[in-house]
Amino acid sequence: MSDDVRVAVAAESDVLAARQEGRRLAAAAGFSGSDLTIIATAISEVARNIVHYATRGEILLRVAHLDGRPGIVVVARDEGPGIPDLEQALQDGYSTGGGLGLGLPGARRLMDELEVVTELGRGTTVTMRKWTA
Amino acid sequence: MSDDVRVAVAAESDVLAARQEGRRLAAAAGFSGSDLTIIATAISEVARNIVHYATRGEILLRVAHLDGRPGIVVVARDEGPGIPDLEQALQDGYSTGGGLGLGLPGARRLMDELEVVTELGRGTTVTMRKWTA
Amino acid sequence: MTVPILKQGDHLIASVQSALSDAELTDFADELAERVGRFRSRGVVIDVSAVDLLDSFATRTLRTIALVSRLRGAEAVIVGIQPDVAFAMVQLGLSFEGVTTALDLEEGLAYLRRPKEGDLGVR
Amino acid sequence: MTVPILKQGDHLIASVQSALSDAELTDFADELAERVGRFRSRGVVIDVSAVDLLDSFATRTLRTIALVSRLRGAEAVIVGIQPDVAFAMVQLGLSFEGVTTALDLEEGLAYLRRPKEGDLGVR
Ligand SMILES: Nc1ncnc2c1ncn2[C@@H]1O[C@H](COP(=O)(O)OP(=O)(O)O)[C@@H](O)[C@H]1O
Ligand SMILES: Nc1ncnc2c1ncn2[C@@H]1O[C@H](COP(=O)(O)OP(=O)(O)O)[C@@H](O)[C@H]1O
Repeated sequence: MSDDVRVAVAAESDVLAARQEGRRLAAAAGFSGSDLTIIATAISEVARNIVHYATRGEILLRVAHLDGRPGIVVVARDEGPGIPDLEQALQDGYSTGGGLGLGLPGARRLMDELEVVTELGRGTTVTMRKWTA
Repeated sequence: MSDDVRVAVAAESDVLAARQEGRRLAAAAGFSGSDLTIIATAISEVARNIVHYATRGEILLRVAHLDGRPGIVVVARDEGPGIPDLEQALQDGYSTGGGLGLGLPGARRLMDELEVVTELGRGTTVTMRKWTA
Repeated sequence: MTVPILKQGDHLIASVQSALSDAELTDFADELAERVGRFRSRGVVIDVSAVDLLDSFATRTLRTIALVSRLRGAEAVIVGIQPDVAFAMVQLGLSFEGVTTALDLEEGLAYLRRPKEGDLGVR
Repeated sequence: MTVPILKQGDHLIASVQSALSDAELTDFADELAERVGRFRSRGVVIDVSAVDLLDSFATRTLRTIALVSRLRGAEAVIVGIQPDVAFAMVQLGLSFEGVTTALDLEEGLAYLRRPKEGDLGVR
Protein backbone atom coordinates (compact mmCIF):
# COMPACT_ATOMS: atom_id res chain seq x y z
CA MET A 1 0.00 0.00 0.00
CA SER A 2 1.61 3.17 -1.21
CA ASP A 3 -0.29 5.18 1.36
CA ASP A 4 1.48 3.67 4.35
CA VAL A 5 3.70 6.04 6.27
CA ARG A 6 5.96 5.13 9.17
CA VAL A 7 7.59 7.64 11.50
CA ALA A 8 10.13 6.40 14.02
CA VAL A 9 9.60 8.21 17.31
CA ALA A 10 12.48 8.54 19.73
CA ALA A 11 12.77 12.28 20.31
CA GLU A 12 10.59 15.27 20.40
CA SER A 13 11.48 16.36 16.88
CA ASP A 14 9.92 13.07 15.75
CA VAL A 15 6.65 14.14 17.38
CA LEU A 16 6.67 17.21 15.16
CA ALA A 17 7.47 15.04 12.12
CA ALA A 18 4.65 12.61 12.96
CA ARG A 19 2.06 15.34 13.16
CA GLN A 20 3.25 16.89 9.90
CA GLU A 21 2.99 13.52 8.16
CA GLY A 22 -0.44 13.01 9.71
CA ARG A 23 -1.66 16.35 8.42
CA ARG A 24 -0.36 15.52 4.95
CA LEU A 25 -1.93 12.06 4.82
CA ALA A 26 -5.22 13.30 6.26
CA ALA A 27 -5.39 15.90 3.50
CA ALA A 28 -4.68 13.17 0.94
CA ALA A 29 -7.56 11.14 2.46
CA GLY A 30 -9.91 14.05 1.86
CA PHE A 31 -10.01 15.79 5.24
CA SER A 32 -9.86 19.56 5.29
CA GLY A 33 -9.94 22.61 7.52
CA SER A 34 -10.20 22.01 11.23
CA ASP A 35 -10.20 18.21 10.81
CA LEU A 36 -6.54 18.37 9.79
CA THR A 37 -5.65 20.17 13.00
CA ILE A 38 -7.82 17.79 15.02
CA ILE A 39 -6.05 14.73 13.59
CA ALA A 40 -2.58 16.27 14.00
CA THR A 41 -3.38 17.13 17.63
CA ALA A 42 -4.45 13.56 18.41
CA ILE A 43 -1.23 12.26 16.81
CA SER A 44 0.79 14.73 18.86
CA GLU A 45 -0.67 13.37 22.10
CA VAL A 46 0.05 9.69 21.43
CA ALA A 47 3.47 10.44 19.92
CA ARG A 48 4.44 12.48 22.98
CA ASN A 49 3.34 9.62 25.20
CA ILE A 50 5.76 7.31 23.36
CA VAL A 51 8.68 9.69 23.99
CA HIS A 52 7.61 10.38 27.54
CA TYR A 53 6.65 6.92 28.79
CA ALA A 54 8.28 4.41 26.41
CA THR A 55 11.38 6.34 25.19
CA ARG A 56 10.94 5.08 21.64
CA GLY A 57 8.42 3.58 19.27
CA GLU A 58 6.73 4.36 16.00
CA ILE A 59 3.69 5.97 14.42
CA LEU A 60 2.06 4.25 11.45
CA LEU A 61 -0.33 6.24 9.28
CA ARG A 62 -2.65 4.78 6.66
CA VAL A 63 -5.60 5.85 4.54
CA ALA A 64 -8.55 3.44 4.95
CA HIS A 65 -12.24 3.22 4.07
CA LEU A 66 -15.42 2.52 6.04
CA ASP A 67 -18.53 1.89 3.94
CA GLY A 68 -16.85 3.75 1.10
CA ARG A 69 -15.95 6.78 3.25
CA PRO A 70 -12.24 7.48 3.27
CA GLY A 71 -10.50 8.07 6.55
CA ILE A 72 -7.22 7.81 8.37
CA VAL A 73 -5.86 5.13 10.69
CA VAL A 74 -3.14 6.08 13.15
CA VAL A 75 -1.25 3.38 15.05
CA ALA A 76 1.13 4.43 17.84
CA ARG A 77 3.23 1.46 18.90
CA ASP A 78 5.98 1.00 21.45
CA GLU A 79 7.73 -1.75 23.40
CA GLY A 80 7.83 0.30 26.58
CA PRO A 81 6.60 -0.54 30.09
CA GLY A 82 2.89 -0.84 29.21
CA ILE A 83 0.04 0.78 31.13
CA PRO A 84 -0.79 -0.83 34.50
CA ASP A 85 -4.30 0.56 34.84
CA LEU A 86 -5.70 1.21 31.39
CA GLU A 87 -9.17 2.11 32.58
CA GLN A 88 -7.75 4.94 34.70
CA ALA A 89 -5.39 6.03 31.94
CA LEU A 90 -8.38 6.58 29.68
CA GLN A 91 -9.98 8.91 32.18
CA ASP A 92 -9.63 12.69 32.16
CA GLY A 93 -6.99 14.01 34.49
CA TYR A 94 -5.10 10.78 35.23
CA SER A 95 -1.36 11.13 34.67
CA THR A 96 1.63 9.32 36.14
CA GLY A 97 4.00 11.78 34.48
CA GLY A 98 2.84 15.13 35.76
CA GLY A 99 0.89 15.83 32.58
CA LEU A 100 -2.65 17.07 32.32
CA GLY A 101 -3.86 13.50 31.85
CA LEU A 102 -5.91 14.54 28.84
CA GLY A 103 -3.84 12.89 26.13
CA LEU A 104 -5.58 9.54 25.74
CA PRO A 105 -9.16 10.58 26.62
CA GLY A 106 -8.69 13.77 24.60
CA ALA A 107 -7.41 11.91 21.54
CA ARG A 108 -10.46 9.66 21.83
CA ARG A 109 -12.69 12.75 21.70
CA LEU A 110 -10.82 14.14 18.71
CA MET A 111 -10.99 10.94 16.67
CA ASP A 112 -13.97 8.68 15.88
CA GLU A 113 -12.43 5.59 17.47
CA LEU A 114 -9.55 4.88 19.83
CA GLU A 115 -8.44 1.51 21.16
CA VAL A 116 -5.51 0.66 23.38
CA VAL A 117 -3.82 -2.73 23.67
CA THR A 118 -1.18 -2.83 26.36
CA GLU A 119 0.81 -5.44 28.23
CA LEU A 120 3.05 -4.78 31.21
CA GLY A 121 6.71 -5.02 30.27
CA ARG A 122 5.79 -5.58 26.63
CA GLY A 123 4.47 -2.34 25.28
CA THR A 124 1.48 -0.35 24.17
CA THR A 125 -0.38 0.02 20.88
CA VAL A 126 -2.90 2.82 20.44
CA THR A 127 -5.06 2.60 17.30
CA MET A 128 -7.15 5.62 16.30
CA ARG A 129 -9.43 6.10 13.31
CA LYS A 130 -11.34 9.01 11.89
CA TRP A 131 -13.64 9.02 8.85
CA THR A 132 -14.51 11.89 6.56
CA ALA A 133 -18.04 13.26 6.94
CA MET B 1 -51.68 -2.30 16.08
CA SER B 2 -52.24 0.96 14.31
CA ASP B 3 -50.11 2.78 16.84
CA ASP B 4 -46.88 1.08 15.84
CA VAL B 5 -44.34 3.36 14.27
CA ARG B 6 -41.02 2.31 12.75
CA VAL B 7 -38.25 4.73 11.85
CA ALA B 8 -35.23 3.41 9.93
CA VAL B 9 -32.10 5.02 11.32
CA ALA B 10 -29.01 5.30 9.13
CA ALA B 11 -28.21 8.98 9.13
CA GLU B 12 -28.50 11.93 11.37
CA SER B 13 -31.64 13.22 9.70
CA ASP B 14 -33.30 9.96 10.82
CA VAL B 15 -32.46 10.86 14.41
CA LEU B 16 -34.46 14.06 13.98
CA ALA B 17 -37.33 12.08 12.39
CA ALA B 18 -37.33 9.53 15.24
CA ARG B 19 -37.63 12.17 17.91
CA GLN B 20 -40.43 13.94 16.03
CA GLU B 21 -42.35 10.67 15.72
CA GLY B 22 -41.70 9.97 19.40
CA ARG B 23 -43.07 13.36 20.40
CA ARG B 24 -46.15 12.78 18.26
CA LEU B 25 -46.85 9.30 19.59
CA ALA B 26 -46.19 10.34 23.19
CA ALA B 27 -48.78 13.09 22.79
CA ALA B 28 -51.21 10.52 21.37
CA ALA B 29 -50.55 8.33 24.42
CA GLY B 30 -51.56 11.20 26.69
CA PHE B 31 -48.23 12.74 27.67
CA SER B 32 -47.95 16.50 27.69
CA GLY B 33 -45.64 19.39 28.41
CA SER B 34 -42.14 18.58 29.55
CA ASP B 35 -42.74 14.82 29.30
CA LEU B 36 -42.82 15.15 25.52
CA THR B 37 -39.41 16.78 25.52
CA ILE B 38 -38.08 14.23 28.00
CA ILE B 39 -39.19 11.31 25.82
CA ALA B 40 -37.86 12.92 22.62
CA THR B 41 -34.52 13.56 24.31
CA ALA B 42 -34.18 9.91 25.39
CA ILE B 43 -35.02 8.80 21.84
CA SER B 44 -32.42 11.21 20.45
CA GLU B 45 -29.71 9.64 22.61
CA VAL B 46 -30.37 6.01 21.60
CA ALA B 47 -30.94 6.93 17.94
CA ARG B 48 -27.65 8.82 17.82
CA ASN B 49 -25.88 5.81 19.32
CA ILE B 50 -27.19 3.68 16.44
CA VAL B 51 -25.77 6.09 13.86
CA HIS B 52 -22.54 6.53 15.74
CA TYR B 53 -21.74 3.00 16.88
CA ALA B 54 -23.75 0.67 14.63
CA THR B 55 -24.06 2.77 11.43
CA ARG B 56 -27.70 1.69 10.93
CA GLY B 57 -30.69 0.26 12.76
CA GLU B 58 -34.25 1.19 13.63
CA ILE B 59 -36.43 2.79 16.25
CA LEU B 60 -39.81 1.20 17.04
CA LEU B 61 -42.40 3.27 18.89
CA ARG B 62 -45.58 1.90 20.43
CA VAL B 63 -48.30 3.01 22.79
CA ALA B 64 -48.76 0.49 25.64
CA HIS B 65 -50.53 0.23 28.97
CA LEU B 66 -49.43 -0.66 32.49
CA ASP B 67 -52.27 -1.25 34.98
CA GLY B 68 -54.49 0.78 32.72
CA ARG B 69 -52.06 3.72 32.54
CA PRO B 70 -51.08 4.50 28.98
CA GLY B 71 -47.47 4.96 28.14
CA ILE B 72 -44.90 4.68 25.40
CA VAL B 73 -42.44 1.91 24.53
CA VAL B 74 -39.35 2.79 22.55
CA VAL B 75 -37.16 0.05 21.07
CA ALA B 76 -33.82 0.99 19.48
CA ARG B 77 -32.43 -1.97 17.59
CA ASP B 78 -29.31 -2.50 15.52
CA GLU B 79 -27.11 -5.31 14.21
CA GLY B 80 -23.91 -3.43 14.94
CA PRO B 81 -20.84 -4.48 16.94
CA GLY B 82 -22.58 -4.83 20.30
CA ILE B 83 -21.37 -3.41 23.60
CA PRO B 84 -18.36 -5.21 25.14
CA ASP B 85 -18.80 -3.92 28.69
CA LEU B 86 -22.44 -3.12 29.26
CA GLU B 87 -22.05 -2.35 32.94
CA GLN B 88 -19.54 0.41 32.15
CA ALA B 89 -21.62 1.67 29.23
CA LEU B 90 -24.49 2.27 31.63
CA GLN B 91 -22.33 4.44 33.85
CA ASP B 92 -22.10 8.23 33.63
CA GLY B 93 -19.14 9.48 31.66
CA TYR B 94 -18.14 6.26 29.92
CA SER B 95 -17.79 6.69 26.17
CA THR B 96 -15.72 4.85 23.58
CA GLY B 97 -16.58 7.43 20.94
CA GLY B 98 -15.52 10.68 22.49
CA GLY B 99 -19.04 11.52 23.63
CA LEU B 100 -20.07 12.71 27.05
CA GLY B 101 -20.99 9.14 28.01
CA LEU B 102 -24.35 10.31 29.33
CA GLY B 103 -26.61 8.83 26.62
CA LEU B 104 -27.55 5.47 28.11
CA PRO B 105 -27.49 6.39 31.82
CA GLY B 106 -29.21 9.68 30.99
CA ALA B 107 -31.96 8.01 28.96
CA ARG B 108 -32.47 5.65 31.90
CA ARG B 109 -33.05 8.67 34.15
CA LEU B 110 -35.40 10.29 31.67
CA MET B 111 -37.58 7.20 31.20
CA ASP B 112 -39.22 4.93 33.77
CA GLU B 113 -37.45 1.79 32.55
CA LEU B 114 -34.47 1.04 30.33
CA GLU B 115 -33.07 -2.37 29.44
CA VAL B 116 -30.23 -3.26 27.11
CA VAL B 117 -29.69 -6.60 25.41
CA THR B 118 -26.43 -6.78 23.51
CA GLU B 119 -24.26 -9.44 21.94
CA LEU B 120 -20.80 -8.88 20.49
CA GLY B 121 -20.85 -8.96 16.72
CA ARG B 122 -24.64 -9.37 16.72
CA GLY B 123 -26.09 -6.06 17.78
CA THR B 124 -27.81 -4.11 20.49
CA THR B 125 -31.42 -3.60 21.50
CA VAL B 126 -32.35 -0.88 23.95
CA THR B 127 -35.93 -0.97 25.26
CA MET B 128 -37.27 2.04 27.18
CA ARG B 129 -40.70 2.62 28.67
CA LYS B 130 -42.43 5.55 30.29
CA TRP B 131 -45.94 5.68 31.76
CA THR B 132 -48.27 8.64 32.15
CA ALA B 133 -48.73 9.91 35.69
CA MET C 1 -30.32 25.52 7.12
CA THR C 2 -27.55 27.60 8.59
CA VAL C 3 -27.44 29.62 11.77
CA PRO C 4 -28.04 33.34 11.16
CA ILE C 5 -25.31 35.39 12.79
CA LEU C 6 -26.03 39.09 13.26
CA LYS C 7 -23.48 41.72 14.13
CA GLN C 8 -24.56 44.28 16.67
CA GLY C 9 -21.81 46.72 17.51
CA ASP C 10 -19.07 44.86 19.33
CA HIS C 11 -21.20 41.74 19.63
CA LEU C 12 -22.45 38.87 17.55
CA ILE C 13 -25.89 37.33 17.98
CA ALA C 14 -26.40 33.82 16.68
CA SER C 15 -29.88 32.32 16.63
CA VAL C 16 -29.80 28.54 16.60
CA GLN C 17 -32.82 27.03 14.86
CA SER C 18 -34.55 23.93 16.11
CA ALA C 19 -33.36 20.50 15.01
CA LEU C 20 -30.03 21.64 13.70
CA SER C 21 -28.05 18.69 12.36
CA ASP C 22 -24.63 17.76 13.70
CA ALA C 23 -22.95 18.88 10.48
CA GLU C 24 -24.77 22.21 10.67
CA LEU C 25 -23.74 22.66 14.27
CA THR C 26 -20.11 22.05 13.30
CA ASP C 27 -20.32 24.49 10.37
CA PHE C 28 -21.81 27.01 12.76
CA ALA C 29 -18.84 26.56 15.09
CA ASP C 30 -16.38 27.30 12.26
CA GLU C 31 -18.37 30.24 10.95
CA LEU C 32 -18.68 31.86 14.37
CA ALA C 33 -14.98 31.50 15.16
CA GLU C 34 -14.18 33.11 11.80
CA ARG C 35 -16.58 36.04 12.33
CA VAL C 36 -15.30 36.74 15.82
CA GLY C 37 -11.97 37.37 14.11
CA ARG C 38 -13.32 39.29 11.14
CA PHE C 39 -15.48 41.67 13.20
CA ARG C 40 -13.17 41.76 16.21
CA SER C 41 -16.18 40.93 18.33
CA ARG C 42 -15.88 41.16 22.08
CA GLY C 43 -18.95 39.14 22.90
CA VAL C 44 -21.19 36.48 21.44
CA VAL C 45 -24.79 35.64 22.35
CA ILE C 46 -25.95 32.18 21.31
CA ASP C 47 -29.74 32.20 21.35
CA VAL C 48 -31.33 28.74 21.63
CA SER C 49 -34.89 29.90 22.35
CA ALA C 50 -36.13 28.23 19.13
CA VAL C 51 -34.53 24.90 20.05
CA ASP C 52 -37.00 22.29 21.30
CA LEU C 53 -34.47 19.72 22.48
CA LEU C 54 -30.82 19.65 23.54
CA ASP C 55 -29.36 16.17 23.75
CA SER C 56 -25.85 15.30 24.87
CA PHE C 57 -24.32 15.87 21.43
CA ALA C 58 -25.92 19.28 20.92
CA THR C 59 -24.99 20.36 24.45
CA ARG C 60 -21.40 19.34 23.96
CA THR C 61 -21.21 21.18 20.63
CA LEU C 62 -22.74 24.42 21.95
CA ARG C 63 -20.41 24.34 24.92
CA THR C 64 -17.46 23.84 22.55
CA ILE C 65 -18.60 26.82 20.49
CA ALA C 66 -18.79 29.02 23.57
CA LEU C 67 -15.34 27.96 24.78
CA VAL C 68 -13.80 28.46 21.33
CA SER C 69 -15.23 32.01 21.22
CA ARG C 70 -13.57 32.74 24.51
CA LEU C 71 -10.21 31.45 23.30
CA ARG C 72 -10.62 33.82 20.35
CA GLY C 73 -11.13 36.72 22.73
CA ALA C 74 -14.93 37.02 22.77
CA GLU C 75 -17.02 36.26 25.83
CA ALA C 76 -19.94 33.96 25.09
CA VAL C 77 -23.37 33.64 26.71
CA ILE C 78 -25.96 30.99 25.90
CA VAL C 79 -29.49 32.37 26.26
CA GLY C 80 -33.07 31.25 25.85
CA ILE C 81 -32.98 27.65 27.06
CA GLN C 82 -36.68 26.76 27.24
CA PRO C 83 -38.03 25.38 30.55
CA ASP C 84 -38.84 21.92 29.13
CA VAL C 85 -35.46 21.72 27.47
CA ALA C 86 -33.68 22.75 30.67
CA PHE C 87 -35.66 20.20 32.64
CA ALA C 88 -34.77 17.32 30.30
CA MET C 89 -31.12 18.42 30.22
CA VAL C 90 -30.84 18.36 33.98
CA GLN C 91 -32.55 14.96 34.23
CA LEU C 92 -30.17 13.59 31.64
CA GLY C 93 -27.20 14.93 33.57
CA LEU C 94 -26.14 17.66 31.15
CA SER C 95 -24.86 21.14 31.91
CA PHE C 96 -23.08 24.01 30.15
CA GLU C 97 -20.32 23.83 32.74
CA GLY C 98 -17.93 26.74 32.52
CA VAL C 99 -20.19 28.72 30.20
CA THR C 100 -22.38 31.66 31.22
CA THR C 101 -26.12 31.27 30.58
CA ALA C 102 -28.80 33.96 30.77
CA LEU C 103 -32.56 34.10 30.51
CA ASP C 104 -32.92 35.72 27.12
CA LEU C 105 -31.26 37.90 24.50
CA GLU C 106 -31.78 41.06 26.54
CA GLU C 107 -30.17 39.61 29.65
CA GLY C 108 -27.39 38.13 27.56
CA LEU C 109 -26.53 41.49 26.00
CA ALA C 110 -26.77 43.18 29.38
CA TYR C 111 -24.27 40.66 30.70
CA LEU C 112 -21.85 41.35 27.87
CA ARG C 113 -22.24 45.12 28.33
CA ARG C 114 -21.76 45.06 32.09
CA PRO C 115 -19.08 47.42 33.32
CA LYS C 116 -15.78 45.60 33.57
CA GLU C 117 -12.64 46.33 35.49
CA GLY C 118 -11.14 48.34 32.63
CA ASP C 119 -14.06 50.76 32.51
CA LEU C 120 -13.63 51.90 36.09
CA GLY C 121 -11.92 55.26 35.97
CA VAL C 122 -12.98 56.32 32.52
CA ARG C 123 -16.55 57.55 32.74
CA MET D 1 14.93 28.51 17.13
CA THR D 2 14.11 30.73 20.05
CA VAL D 3 11.10 32.90 20.75
CA PRO D 4 11.69 36.56 19.84
CA ILE D 5 10.78 38.78 22.79
CA LEU D 6 10.31 42.49 22.01
CA LYS D 7 10.16 45.23 24.57
CA GLN D 8 7.54 47.88 23.93
CA GLY D 9 7.40 50.45 26.71
CA ASP D 10 6.12 48.76 29.85
CA HIS D 11 5.26 45.61 27.96
CA LEU D 12 6.90 42.59 26.42
CA ILE D 13 5.69 40.95 23.24
CA ALA D 14 6.67 37.35 22.63
CA SER D 15 5.87 35.70 19.30
CA VAL D 16 5.80 31.95 19.57
CA GLN D 17 6.75 30.23 16.31
CA SER D 18 5.02 27.17 15.02
CA ALA D 19 6.23 23.73 16.00
CA LEU D 20 8.29 24.93 18.92
CA SER D 21 9.90 22.01 20.67
CA ASP D 22 9.33 21.29 24.33
CA ALA D 23 12.88 22.30 25.17
CA GLU D 24 12.44 25.60 23.32
CA LEU D 25 9.18 26.26 25.14
CA THR D 26 10.92 25.68 28.44
CA ASP D 27 13.81 28.00 27.46
CA PHE D 28 11.25 30.60 26.47
CA ALA D 29 9.60 30.34 29.88
CA ASP D 30 12.92 31.00 31.63
CA GLU D 31 13.88 33.80 29.28
CA LEU D 32 10.56 35.58 29.69
CA ALA D 33 10.62 35.38 33.48
CA GLU D 34 14.14 36.82 33.42
CA ARG D 35 13.21 39.73 31.13
CA VAL D 36 10.10 40.61 33.09
CA GLY D 37 12.48 41.18 36.00
CA ARG D 38 15.19 42.97 34.00
CA PHE D 39 12.81 45.42 32.31
CA ARG D 40 10.35 45.64 35.21
CA SER D 41 7.61 44.90 32.68
CA ARG D 42 3.99 45.35 33.70
CA GLY D 43 2.47 43.27 30.95
CA VAL D 44 3.29 40.45 28.58
CA VAL D 45 1.57 39.51 25.31
CA ILE D 46 2.19 35.97 24.15
CA ASP D 47 1.30 35.80 20.47
CA VAL D 48 0.55 32.30 19.18
CA SER D 49 -0.92 33.32 15.83
CA ALA D 50 1.83 31.42 13.98
CA VAL D 51 1.20 28.24 15.93
CA ASP D 52 -0.70 25.59 13.98
CA LEU D 53 -1.37 23.21 16.86
CA LEU D 54 -1.53 23.35 20.64
CA ASP D 55 -1.52 19.96 22.29
CA SER D 56 -1.83 19.28 26.02
CA PHE D 57 1.87 19.77 26.67
CA ALA D 58 2.09 23.10 24.83
CA THR D 59 -1.09 24.38 26.46
CA ARG D 60 0.15 23.49 29.92
CA THR D 61 3.49 25.17 29.25
CA LEU D 62 1.99 28.40 27.88
CA ARG D 63 -0.43 28.56 30.77
CA THR D 64 2.47 28.09 33.20
CA ILE D 65 4.40 30.88 31.47
CA ALA D 66 1.44 33.23 31.80
CA LEU D 67 0.95 32.40 35.47
CA VAL D 68 4.68 32.80 36.19
CA SER D 69 4.65 36.25 34.54
CA ARG D 70 1.81 37.26 36.78
CA LEU D 71 3.69 36.07 39.86
CA ARG D 72 6.61 38.20 38.68
CA GLY D 73 4.33 41.22 38.54
CA ALA D 74 3.41 41.32 34.87
CA GLU D 75 -0.08 40.59 33.57
CA ALA D 76 -0.09 38.16 30.68
CA VAL D 77 -2.45 37.79 27.73
CA ILE D 78 -2.35 34.98 25.20
CA VAL D 79 -3.40 36.22 21.76
CA GLY D 80 -3.90 34.92 18.24
CA ILE D 81 -5.20 31.39 18.85
CA GLN D 82 -6.35 30.33 15.37
CA PRO D 83 -9.93 29.02 14.98
CA ASP D 84 -8.86 25.46 14.08
CA VAL D 85 -6.44 25.37 16.97
CA ALA D 86 -9.07 26.64 19.41
CA PHE D 87 -11.56 24.08 18.16
CA ALA D 88 -9.15 21.15 18.58
CA MET D 89 -8.10 22.39 22.04
CA VAL D 90 -11.66 22.53 23.29
CA GLN D 91 -12.53 19.12 21.84
CA LEU D 92 -9.48 17.69 23.55
CA GLY D 93 -10.60 19.20 26.84
CA LEU D 94 -7.95 21.91 27.11
CA SER D 95 -8.34 25.51 28.22
CA PHE D 96 -6.18 28.42 29.33
CA GLU D 97 -8.10 28.50 32.58
CA GLY D 98 -7.26 31.54 34.65
CA VAL D 99 -5.40 33.26 31.80
CA THR D 100 -6.80 36.10 29.69
CA THR D 101 -7.04 35.47 25.97
CA ALA D 102 -7.62 38.06 23.23
CA LEU D 103 -8.08 38.01 19.48
CA ASP D 104 -4.73 39.42 18.38
CA LEU D 105 -1.75 41.56 19.31
CA GLU D 106 -3.73 44.80 19.04
CA GLU D 107 -6.50 43.60 21.33
CA GLY D 108 -3.95 42.13 23.71
CA LEU D 109 -2.09 45.44 24.05
CA ALA D 110 -5.38 47.30 24.41
CA TYR D 111 -6.25 44.96 27.24
CA LEU D 112 -2.94 45.56 29.00
CA ARG D 113 -3.26 49.35 28.53
CA ARG D 114 -6.82 49.54 29.81
CA PRO D 115 -7.28 51.93 32.73
CA LYS D 116 -7.02 49.97 35.95
CA GLU D 117 -8.25 50.52 39.43
CA GLY D 118 -4.87 51.85 40.52
CA ASP D 119 -5.02 54.59 37.88
CA LEU D 120 -8.22 56.01 39.31
CA GLY D 121 -6.92 59.15 40.87
CA VAL D 122 -4.63 60.01 38.01
CA ARG D 123 -6.98 61.58 35.50
N1 LIG E 1 2.82 4.68 25.47
C1 LIG E 1 2.64 4.59 26.79
N2 LIG E 1 3.39 3.72 27.54
C2 LIG E 1 3.21 3.63 28.88
N3 LIG E 1 2.32 4.36 29.59
C3 LIG E 1 1.55 5.23 28.91
C4 LIG E 1 1.65 5.41 27.50
N4 LIG E 1 0.73 6.33 27.10
C5 LIG E 1 0.08 6.71 28.23
N5 LIG E 1 0.56 6.05 29.32
C6 LIG E 1 0.07 6.16 30.70
O1 LIG E 1 -1.27 6.65 30.67
C7 LIG E 1 -1.36 7.86 31.45
C8 LIG E 1 -2.38 8.80 30.84
O2 LIG E 1 -1.95 9.24 29.58
P1 LIG E 1 -2.50 10.61 29.00
O3 LIG E 1 -3.98 10.60 29.11
O4 LIG E 1 -1.93 10.78 27.63
O5 LIG E 1 -1.97 11.72 30.00
P2 LIG E 1 -0.51 12.36 30.21
O6 LIG E 1 0.28 12.06 28.96
O7 LIG E 1 -0.80 13.82 30.45
O8 LIG E 1 0.07 11.69 31.42
C9 LIG E 1 0.05 8.40 31.47
O9 LIG E 1 0.26 9.26 32.58
C10 LIG E 1 0.87 7.12 31.55
O10 LIG E 1 0.88 6.61 32.87
N1 LIG F 1 -25.98 0.87 19.72
C1 LIG F 1 -24.76 0.69 20.20
N2 LIG F 1 -23.89 -0.19 19.63
C2 LIG F 1 -22.65 -0.38 20.11
N3 LIG F 1 -22.17 0.27 21.18
C3 LIG F 1 -22.96 1.18 21.80
C4 LIG F 1 -24.29 1.44 21.35
N4 LIG F 1 -24.84 2.35 22.19
C5 LIG F 1 -23.92 2.65 23.09
N5 LIG F 1 -22.78 1.95 22.89
C6 LIG F 1 -21.55 1.95 23.71
O1 LIG F 1 -21.88 2.42 25.01
C7 LIG F 1 -21.09 3.57 25.33
C8 LIG F 1 -21.87 4.53 26.21
O2 LIG F 1 -22.97 5.06 25.48
P1 LIG F 1 -23.60 6.45 25.94
O3 LIG F 1 -23.85 6.41 27.41
O4 LIG F 1 -24.79 6.71 25.07
O5 LIG F 1 -22.46 7.52 25.70
P2 LIG F 1 -21.86 8.19 24.36
O6 LIG F 1 -22.90 7.99 23.29
O7 LIG F 1 -21.66 9.62 24.74
O8 LIG F 1 -20.58 7.46 24.05
C9 LIG F 1 -20.71 4.14 23.98
O9 LIG F 1 -19.55 4.94 24.07
C10 LIG F 1 -20.50 2.88 23.16
O10 LIG F 1 -19.24 2.29 23.45
